[in-house]
Amino acid sequence: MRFSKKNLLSLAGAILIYFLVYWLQAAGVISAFQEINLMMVGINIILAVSLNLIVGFTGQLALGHAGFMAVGAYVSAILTTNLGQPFPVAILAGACTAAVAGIIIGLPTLRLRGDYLAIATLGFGEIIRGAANNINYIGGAAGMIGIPQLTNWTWLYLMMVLTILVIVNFLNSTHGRACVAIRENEIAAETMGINTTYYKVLAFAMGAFFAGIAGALYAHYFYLIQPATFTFFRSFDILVMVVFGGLGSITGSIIAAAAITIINAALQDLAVLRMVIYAVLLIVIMVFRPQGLMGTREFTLDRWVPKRGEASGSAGN
Amino acid sequence: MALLETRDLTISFGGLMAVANVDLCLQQGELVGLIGPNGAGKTTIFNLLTGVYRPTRGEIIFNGRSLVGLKPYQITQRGIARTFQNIRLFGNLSVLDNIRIAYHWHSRYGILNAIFRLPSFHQGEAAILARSQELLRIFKLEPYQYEKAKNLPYGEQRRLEIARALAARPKLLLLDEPAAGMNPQETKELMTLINWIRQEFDLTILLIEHDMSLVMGICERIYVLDYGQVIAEGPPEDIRNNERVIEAYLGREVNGVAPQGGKS
Amino acid sequence: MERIKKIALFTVALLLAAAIIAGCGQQKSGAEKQGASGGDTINIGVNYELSGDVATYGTNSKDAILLAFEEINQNGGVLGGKKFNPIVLDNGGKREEAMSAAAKLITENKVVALLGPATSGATMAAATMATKYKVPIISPSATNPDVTVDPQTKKVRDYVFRVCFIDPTQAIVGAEFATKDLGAKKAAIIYSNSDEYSKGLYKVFKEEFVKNGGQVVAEESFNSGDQDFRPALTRIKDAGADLIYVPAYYGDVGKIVNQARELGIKVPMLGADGWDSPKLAEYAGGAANLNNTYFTNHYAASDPNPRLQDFIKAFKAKYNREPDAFAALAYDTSYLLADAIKRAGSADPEAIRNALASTKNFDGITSKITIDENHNPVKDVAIIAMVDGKQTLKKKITH
Amino acid sequence: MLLLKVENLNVYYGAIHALKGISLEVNEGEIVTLIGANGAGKSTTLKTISGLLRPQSGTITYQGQNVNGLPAQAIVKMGISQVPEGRRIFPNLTVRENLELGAYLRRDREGINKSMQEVFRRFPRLKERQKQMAGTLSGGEQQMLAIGRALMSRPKLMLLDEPSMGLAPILVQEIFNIIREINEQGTTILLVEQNANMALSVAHRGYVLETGRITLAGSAADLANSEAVKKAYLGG
Amino acid sequence: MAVFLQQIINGLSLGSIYALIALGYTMVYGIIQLINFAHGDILMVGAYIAFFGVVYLKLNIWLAFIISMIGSAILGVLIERVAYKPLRNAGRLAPLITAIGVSLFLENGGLMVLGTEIRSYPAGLITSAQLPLAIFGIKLTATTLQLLILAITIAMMIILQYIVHYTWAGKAMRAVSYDPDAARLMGINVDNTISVTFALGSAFAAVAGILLGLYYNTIHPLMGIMPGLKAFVAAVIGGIGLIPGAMVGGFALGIFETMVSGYWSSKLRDPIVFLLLILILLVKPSGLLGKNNTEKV
Repeated sequence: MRFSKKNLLSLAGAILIYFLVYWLQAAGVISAFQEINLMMVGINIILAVSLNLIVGFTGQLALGHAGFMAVGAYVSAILTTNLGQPFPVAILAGACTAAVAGIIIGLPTLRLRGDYLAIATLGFGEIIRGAANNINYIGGAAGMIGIPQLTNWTWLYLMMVLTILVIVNFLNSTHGRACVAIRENEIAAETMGINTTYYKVLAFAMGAFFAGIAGALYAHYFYLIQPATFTFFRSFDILVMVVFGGLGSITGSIIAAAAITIINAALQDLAVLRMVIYAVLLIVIMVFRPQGLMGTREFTLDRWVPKRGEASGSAGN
Repeated sequence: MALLETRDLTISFGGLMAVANVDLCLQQGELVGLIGPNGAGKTTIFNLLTGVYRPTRGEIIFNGRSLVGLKPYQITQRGIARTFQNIRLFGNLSVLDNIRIAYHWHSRYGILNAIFRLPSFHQGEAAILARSQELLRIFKLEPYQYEKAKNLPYGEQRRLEIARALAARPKLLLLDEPAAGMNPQETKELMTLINWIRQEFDLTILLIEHDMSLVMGICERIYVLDYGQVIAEGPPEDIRNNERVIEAYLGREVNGVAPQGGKS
Repeated sequence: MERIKKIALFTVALLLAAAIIAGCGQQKSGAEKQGASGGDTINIGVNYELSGDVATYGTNSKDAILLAFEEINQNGGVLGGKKFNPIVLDNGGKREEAMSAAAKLITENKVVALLGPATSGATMAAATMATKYKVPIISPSATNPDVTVDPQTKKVRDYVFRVCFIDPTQAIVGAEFATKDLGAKKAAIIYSNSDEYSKGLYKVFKEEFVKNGGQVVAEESFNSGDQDFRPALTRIKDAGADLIYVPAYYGDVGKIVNQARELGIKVPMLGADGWDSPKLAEYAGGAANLNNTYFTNHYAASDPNPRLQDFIKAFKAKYNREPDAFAALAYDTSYLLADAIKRAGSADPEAIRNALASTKNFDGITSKITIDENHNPVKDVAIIAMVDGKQTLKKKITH
Repeated sequence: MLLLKVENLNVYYGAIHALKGISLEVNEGEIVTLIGANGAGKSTTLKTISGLLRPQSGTITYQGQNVNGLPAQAIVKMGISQVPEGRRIFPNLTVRENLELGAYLRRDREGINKSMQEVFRRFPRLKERQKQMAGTLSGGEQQMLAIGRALMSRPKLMLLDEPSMGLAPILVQEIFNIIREINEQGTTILLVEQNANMALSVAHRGYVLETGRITLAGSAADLANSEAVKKAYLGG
Repeated sequence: MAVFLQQIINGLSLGSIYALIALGYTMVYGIIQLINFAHGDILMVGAYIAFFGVVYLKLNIWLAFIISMIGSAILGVLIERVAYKPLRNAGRLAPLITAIGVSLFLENGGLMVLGTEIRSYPAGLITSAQLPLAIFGIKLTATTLQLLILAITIAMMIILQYIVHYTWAGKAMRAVSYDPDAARLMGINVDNTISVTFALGSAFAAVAGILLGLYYNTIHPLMGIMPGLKAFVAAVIGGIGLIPGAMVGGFALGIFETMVSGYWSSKLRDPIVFLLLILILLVKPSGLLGKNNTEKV
């Protein structure tokens, strides 16, 4: 690896945040309530960033992200709870199974575009949920309970940083540019020698892989998973975070995922009113800022660190 | 040996023969024009050559190998690149990225290299960047390299599209109405450019165009298409005087260069 | 100009939203507002599904709890004048939110006990926090046996209680009633596949019914909230059942009964406490359709017990609608909690837990309640027959 | 007589200043042409006149009335009808339905029928194909349909945007003959054309646009003979 | 055989309602290419308007139909003006998100204002007698309500076909759906035409909502979610943007669903419906009646 000043600073920042939270937690400053929401923030960031890869960068409107999350959650939970496997193995297996599900969904639906793809992926999500509802081994509608609570700050942070790092590095390469080219003009991309099928499936597989990780983290923190946890409403929630943050902006997704999760938790005492407020805010913000908070821009350290000689006029910027 | 050869190339859409029994033959290094009335099947032929459509019947031989059944990206990788009648740039991306994307399939580093930022990633990216900027310099697009492609003036967009096609390093370049929407001055410059890249990149070019000044001016040979069939083939002089072509396409009053009106 | 127009439009939209909010604000009682847990108030956490698809259950439960605490406070509170301060949080029916609401109530609002949620899944999620912080949690309506007993270790969850039957109880009583009293030989079962409650009852009923010498001729399932049961009912009709067991909630039950009668199915139908709703006749398309139907329940609304009738009256007066089983159970739960605090003589969570665990013959509006070693209630099962839209007590069985 | 007067028109697309103070006049009975390079603002001028775009400043006066900023339907009602660039016919409607839509603002059944017959007389091929989906017509026929459709509103002023675009030379000739005919029968025409030769051959007067500004104006003959125009637009 | 025919009758009633909802989806999609996720919730509002009309204003049910259609039409237009119109040029996803927002607003606003309880129309609004039917000598049961639903649906479709093909408003709608700018040049007021489309679609949804309420005898603030989603699936199966497609898709989905529940298992119904959707899209990527519009190159 080569480290520029910028990279070093980011790395230092990332490590600093980790230890800061770790220390706060150890010192008991972070309450249980805050911890739960910290976990949800992390899980939602992973979900939003991974969905942004599919929707924002590759331009494939997918509404089945909760389905991938469910696959990751169930597979990892089976491994730890029923088969006694260690947590890292469970995470990896959950993520890989979800990626396979992503490929299975990606391959046949490639012929579909836009809204047809959206409804087909929504359908796939519901099929996964329907399947979980009908498999007694994983508890059917009652779901699985008694999953060991293995997710902690360290695992969450590690996985979150890994997700962001992998996706950002992917996007800032010729492979990421190939994805963005598909979004911009699929026919032109194909005649530029880009195997669009391959990259669309790859985007689905990668997005699903990380959604699977999020699912595994979720299952092993909230100790109980049910098919009802993974309805298309959750897919909508994730999509809202992505669009809200800005399609094609990773930092936008991160900020939006954190903001929406925290606001939602803060308004719990308003009962159903909070959902009304959420809905009104959603409409107002979209109408006045349809490109989302960040548009396609990224919040970078470039502002504070002098740029290297060449500008990286890359996909994400 | 011919670089590109089609035999009995035919495609029908729901019973309608859009292209029927077309035999084209392009020698290495030739510059050939494809003209004909609207709906004669010119763009359809391009779509057949680039794999967007699959022929109902017939054969496409490029460099000695059949192209039928290959996907567009595979055909590009075999060495055919094209531009589009309605410009298809990656509008929201920078000019530089438009070119870098076209270098994509030449890049040698894999996904894992990208994710883990291994040395081959940095080498690969550096090479792509250098080549892309070189190409932009050649096309005098360097000043725009960080502009969004859609913000470029029209003529520049056309040039960028040609540059992007060249970045795929083709042996055969297909240009679909490159002069559409250009004024005579711009068209003239375009002619010079086409001639120049042909030499510089050692290209064979097939182009569709309505602007007769361009077609007659630079093409060595011309195919005339009407109702999906080739009705004439030959050097510009022959085509200009071909009765059938005048009947179907050029019209009585015009002859040769851009049509002249009656009372000026 | 455009922008001004836009903003004006939005102001209108927001005003509309605000009007709605104001309209609903009236419903909020003073008790619902958050207050500091001072020396003379006892904070109680109320963690319910108030938005999302099971908001109906959560809202009815929450309303009954607020009513109960209001009454208790008006009657002088507990422990020499201490007043209850119920703090309501919405979990939207999501597991993670049920957990975070529980955490917030315990750590930030310093509640001494948690009430709710309505469904088993959410209750189990909230229960982890209760266990972690050693604060008792009582669900009025979570029927899954696993809620109070860990299925893997078979150990009782120390801080988790409930006041409803667990699923098997009603199904056993129901199966017995079906064979002995209704003389059924061939039963059909139609249950909700997306509902643990319904599936639990279905399994036990089937076992018991077969054990009692009956035969199950058709098993149909649906997803809660489904609209069209005609296909399944058509098949049941075809199978020639002489009894249909419908372990589901009243929203679905009404549609099932209505559509069954419409298809000309006249055999008796039997259900469980999920049927209990004053509106059942309405949903079932008229009182006549409900004749020849029965269900097991915690109580009979027609029970002359004055405290029950007072509750029904008070609930109607306050909320302008009839209470259902969720409300009745939640009401009992609130009083049970108050009783436990009285018996404990302190509002210390640990003391409350111990008092709850040793509850004997608590006199609730639904039944007398004794908490057994698994933290489940021992209480009467009432069998209700619907006669011209009226619930009539057919039989009472102590289980 | 002055029919249309455009004064000091400024139009922006977002941040791009597309028209920088354009002024032009069209007299009744004339064919006036706007020529210029791609992106010079020719189409933008037409779209602004027909109400598809709103100018930031400037005035458009039609028959002595300020029509600036009126919605498109009001402008059609006043007798200005545009044949848009790329024809923009409704491909999944029949030829007849397309023509009927051209008369959308008219409610006189009789009159509409009469206009329809006139269009059919002028374009017999459209009559043959009146029941066909417009999308199945050839490029030239589509252009005729677009012109016919615009005629259905009985316009006083017709705005034509690039009628020769993408057409074979033989059809270009035919279309321009039709334009001249329409004009001779009393419709004033404002014509935007890439093909400056053709445009100047039918027009009475012309304006040359360059990057949002008018740089030259004059009679068609003067412009055709101007050295600057020859060099830039006539390929001379 | 008796069971099969009985299931067909049941499926036709359900399919009618899906078709009515799908029509609104498809009209709105056709004209502004937006999946109007709030459509199912407009249906709910329509059902409640009729409920309040019948219960509190003691209106005749047919009058309640009309008032509900008008009320829902106004709501539909209002939603379009506030949440979609400002985003007409903002790409595909922003309006999709506001549609989700509007949907959440109506659902949760409904829970707040209307309460969480399930309500029913008063008994006897429409006398639903059992009709003994005999087809080829096989005895079946249908209710007058089922026949009424079918009749209303078919009548509404005929009305819609008439409006779309033979009125100026209908022609304007078609023109706008193909090319709004060209339509503008014909003198068509595009904003008004879009409003008319929303009004029509919402009025249809109101009818569907009331029929749902009558058929299942319950109404609830969240009643529109699943029928809305299913109807959207129906519209896609038929070919979204096509009015005949919505009808075909609605009926096909209604009968298919009933058959799956009737012959297999209702717990597998939803997954199988979505599986069917995907299979149909794979074979015919633009739906049963859709033309395969490969993008022009």
